Amino acid sequence: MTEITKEIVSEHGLSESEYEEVLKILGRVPNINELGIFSVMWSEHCSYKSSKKWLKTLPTEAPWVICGPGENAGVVDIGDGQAAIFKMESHNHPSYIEPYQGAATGVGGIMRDVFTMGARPIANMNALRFGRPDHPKTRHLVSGVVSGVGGYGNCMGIPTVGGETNFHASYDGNILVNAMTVGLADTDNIFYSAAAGIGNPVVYVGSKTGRDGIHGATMASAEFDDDSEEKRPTVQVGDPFTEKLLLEACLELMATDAIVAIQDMGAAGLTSSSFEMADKGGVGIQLDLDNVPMREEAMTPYEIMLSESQERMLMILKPGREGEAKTIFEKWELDFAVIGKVTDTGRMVLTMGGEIVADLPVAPLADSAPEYDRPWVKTECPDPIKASDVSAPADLKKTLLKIMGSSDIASRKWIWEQYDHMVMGDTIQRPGGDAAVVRIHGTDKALAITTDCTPRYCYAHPETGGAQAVAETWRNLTATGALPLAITDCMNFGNPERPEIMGQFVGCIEGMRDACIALDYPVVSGNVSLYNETNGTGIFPTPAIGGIGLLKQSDHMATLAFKNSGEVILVVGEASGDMGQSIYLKEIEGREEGAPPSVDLAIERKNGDFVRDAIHAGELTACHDISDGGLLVAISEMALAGNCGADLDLVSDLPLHAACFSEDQARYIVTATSETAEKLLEKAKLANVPLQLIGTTGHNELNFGTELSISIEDIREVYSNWLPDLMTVPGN
Amino acid sequence: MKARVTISLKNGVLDPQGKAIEHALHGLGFEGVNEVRQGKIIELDLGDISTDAAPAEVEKMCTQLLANTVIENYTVELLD
Amino acid sequence: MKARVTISLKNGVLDPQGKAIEHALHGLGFEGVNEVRQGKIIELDLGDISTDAAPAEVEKMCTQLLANTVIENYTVELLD
Amino acid sequence: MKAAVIVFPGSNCDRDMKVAIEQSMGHSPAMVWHADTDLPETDLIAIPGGFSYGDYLRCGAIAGNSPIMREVVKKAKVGTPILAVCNGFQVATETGMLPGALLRNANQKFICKDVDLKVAANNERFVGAFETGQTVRFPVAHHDGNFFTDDETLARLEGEGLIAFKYSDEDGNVTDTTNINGSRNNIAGIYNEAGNILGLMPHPERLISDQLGGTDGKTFFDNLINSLS
Ligand SMILES: Nc1ncnc2c1ncn2[C@@H]1O[C@H](COP(=O)(O)OP(=O)(O)O)[C@@H](O)[C@H]1O
Ligand SMILES: [Mg+2]
Repeated sequence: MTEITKEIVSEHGLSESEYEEVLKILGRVPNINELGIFSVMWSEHCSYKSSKKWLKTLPTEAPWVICGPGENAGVVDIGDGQAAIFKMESHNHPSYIEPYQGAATGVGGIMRDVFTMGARPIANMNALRFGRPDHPKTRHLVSGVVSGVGGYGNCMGIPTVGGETNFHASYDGNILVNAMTVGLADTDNIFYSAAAGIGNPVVYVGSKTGRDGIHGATMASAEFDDDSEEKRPTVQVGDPFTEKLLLEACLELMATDAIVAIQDMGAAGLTSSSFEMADKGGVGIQLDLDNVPMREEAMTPYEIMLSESQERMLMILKPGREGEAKTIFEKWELDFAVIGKVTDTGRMVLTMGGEIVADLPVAPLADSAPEYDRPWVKTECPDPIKASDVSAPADLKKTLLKIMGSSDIASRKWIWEQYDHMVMGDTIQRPGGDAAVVRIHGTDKALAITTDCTPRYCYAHPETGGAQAVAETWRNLTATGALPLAITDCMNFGNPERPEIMGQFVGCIEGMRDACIALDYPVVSGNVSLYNETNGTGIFPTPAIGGIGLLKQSDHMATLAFKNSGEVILVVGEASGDMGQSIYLKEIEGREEGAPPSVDLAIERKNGDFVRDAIHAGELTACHDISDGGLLVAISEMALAGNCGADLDLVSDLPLHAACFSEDQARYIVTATSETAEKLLEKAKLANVPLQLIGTTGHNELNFGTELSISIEDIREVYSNWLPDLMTVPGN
Repeated sequence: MKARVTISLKNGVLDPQGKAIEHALHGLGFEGVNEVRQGKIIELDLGDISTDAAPAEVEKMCTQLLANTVIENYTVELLD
Repeated sequence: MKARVTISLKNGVLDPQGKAIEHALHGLGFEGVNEVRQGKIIELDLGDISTDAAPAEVEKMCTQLLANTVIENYTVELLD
Repeated sequence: MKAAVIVFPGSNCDRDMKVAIEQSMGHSPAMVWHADTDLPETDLIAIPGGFSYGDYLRCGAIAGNSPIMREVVKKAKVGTPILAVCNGFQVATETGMLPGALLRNANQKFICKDVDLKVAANNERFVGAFETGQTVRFPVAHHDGNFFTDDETLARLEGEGLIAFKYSDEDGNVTDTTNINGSRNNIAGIYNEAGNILGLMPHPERLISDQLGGTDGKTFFDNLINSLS
């Protein structure tokens, strides 16, 4: 067998001190299989060794939380014996190397995390970050990622209902592909991963194991360099059809009481799934690798344990239930094999060809996974940029057109039209709104779902950016009338061994924590992706937040489109007029500078609660939060969605550009009939919520005194064409 | 000058299409079939390029666009 | 015994994939390319069928499943 | 009135189809598994959308060869009404129940959006609720909806009034710009010669309430169920 040299240890990504620890745990030199197992179990991806210390500080509890972080996905109670199960996950590195398959298998992986807990997926989301639009690779990556996300989700028949997309040079060499799935289960039929029952059979189901993706998990934990193209064969090919069968078969078996525990095989495949199940249950597992269904000839134990072949699950069944389970999986034409049993040894013992090929203690391996308190430095908040430090637009119309047709604001329709966002027949708010809304099939309830993060704010000041990301999801859910329940996160950062990057991570976590506490909005699941860095340049810190909220009555839902002419437009919330990090500053002045807009969580909550109450009371005809681009952008989006213009009469002490384009937080644009508006103004006064009348809806232009007169169609043209134009292959 | 590029999945790469076809053939009673792999064929009319220049040109097309060398192999045949 | 089935679109049938590849090649600067057609290749391991029986068997697979004769032509090659 | 929905491995609009039929019929259709060799007594067979067998090889090809389809084809021959939507349409062309084939969309992309359709020929049973020439709005969601047939068949479809829907604009103009996927003559749906089969790429079952964004689909199913009851 292979001799374990220093080089081999270092190729496995284990540091010297980590290898010392391996020797201590085993009391001997590991064999190659064991070394491989240590290497994936202690990789950043599986062990969270750099992030654990900080993740623990996030609030994870609330009366409605059934299961927080630690399982395959988070679970929240949505009433009537039903639970929403959701999580977001990254597939960044594979998607950069092979955009279609990387994105597709990312979507497949996150769906398995959700249905492994007993939930039928009901919605997918995707949060994407690409390099600058004119980077030579961007078009190829956008096109591959989008068709990969669609290719998998469409085939599975789970609607992809929303997401977010940014373009920035910081992602030139490291794109981010974060996928989120929301599923629905009964609260009394949720499945966990802790193995139990000495002697119970360990069962493998799904696709056969091949040599794909070996070392994918370690790849996700290593920085890119220019020859990472060499690492190509680690990419896996997804098979959404098999996953659809796996979903149906698992749900069918879950309707019986045959399953003790179940865990999908994700990153680090059979290794991490079996160790996690054994560790959680405080038991041992014995596996006979000869029984693992294999796709290729002559696979070694090392390859079997480290393969990341997709569409596989590991289960512990109650004794004697194998036959029943087998019948179901065979009906769905999937592999089914008993590959081992639960033991009381506390050890993972692997045999193949009649020999023991690995024998490792479970708890020490899992518990002594390294945990680092990496040095970090705080990012100081830059000075704010006052409206008076920024020049006023020469021509408001041109300015608005430039912004509406810019990479951050322009329509993402080109993307979501490639996603089946209606299948399952419950999408009542399609992509393009503040949050997607899907009905809970057969009930009056609905879930609102959104993902948000403004990486440029996080880069300027991580704490503010982290808080803002959480607050924006909360606001987007609120804008549909939903009550925000909980979040999942996907923490995408550069190399944590650099103190300034680690500082970004810590700062974002602190901001997120403050926001979660202030908004009663815990974190129930998440994922960390570090080392998103090429040749020493990290991405913008990107803590993508996925939030879900509940609408008890789906017909209370609000949308952003202007509905009728002659309605009153109001703005909720106040503006300071600061311009730091705004789209205006970036697009018009070419400056990416200053402090991000400040986040006042108490005001956020007060304004949001006011808006939600008004939606439930049926007082609003449209509602949209103000985010990227500011007030005039929000109004333009409402006009475009409703195909209805407006006459604006915005009285403000701020300079025009600040009034129109500042990105002050905790604000919404709402519309109401003029009678209701009177009532609302009074209510707002009592509630101490700033509410100001700023115009009337009507005709097909946006007019603003002598400053602006522009047709909706002119705005639509720049807004709609930017992305299709970018994606048009020259010569076509 | 014409060229035919044949593209197949690398060994070991999962071939869901091939697998499904194999399954369907078994379902239709062709039980002897052991393994099915699916590939692509791309036929190019290269216009009036010289026989000397053609191979390099098609090679470039393959690496840049036609084949996904992360998971696929290709072979080139020049015709006429 | 192995077989290779090559499936191509009939003349006169629009080939959207081929068209798209052609455009993309032009976009990449391969302007000389005149026409591109895309087809499929299916490689079958037939197990231990006799050389006599194989052609008819593969022919049957083609008409029943592998090719859609409304739009596609196919050719069969037996290997080894 | 009884209806049956065929379910293949990989079908994923089967539930949506069931819900739409239920809403108009007042009770549930039978869900029939692909491996079954018996069809229940039924007045309507619906072949739903999705990715039967992953749409591997060709869309609908493997499903077209499944045991249950042999029964469906038999029923089709004796005149049982069949509604084949999206992947169902692809399956129907693969079995030869409907002419033509569905190729990859001209722009190579999956397309999911609401589209306007001009009712090209009014077969009472299927689209009796709409006037010929009128437009209706159904969503599409497909990667391979590019209807192809040879010139001769095309002429026959046009000549004999066998084209059900064409991709159009809101006002019923059928042009190249409204041809979302490259279909010959903008064809979105066709009847068989006997008039008992309708195959169409758009999904009427997706717009069956105001909450979902429209009710043309409900009108479609109400009429269909009515005319078969
Ligand atoms: N990758 C994507 N996939 C699907 N929908 C997307 C994607 N990117 C953006 N969207 C949709 O576009 C709309 C605008 O996105 P965004 O500007 O991020 O909204 P907001 O400012 O309200 O957070 C949203 O409805 C969002 O769901
Ligand atoms: Mg918003």
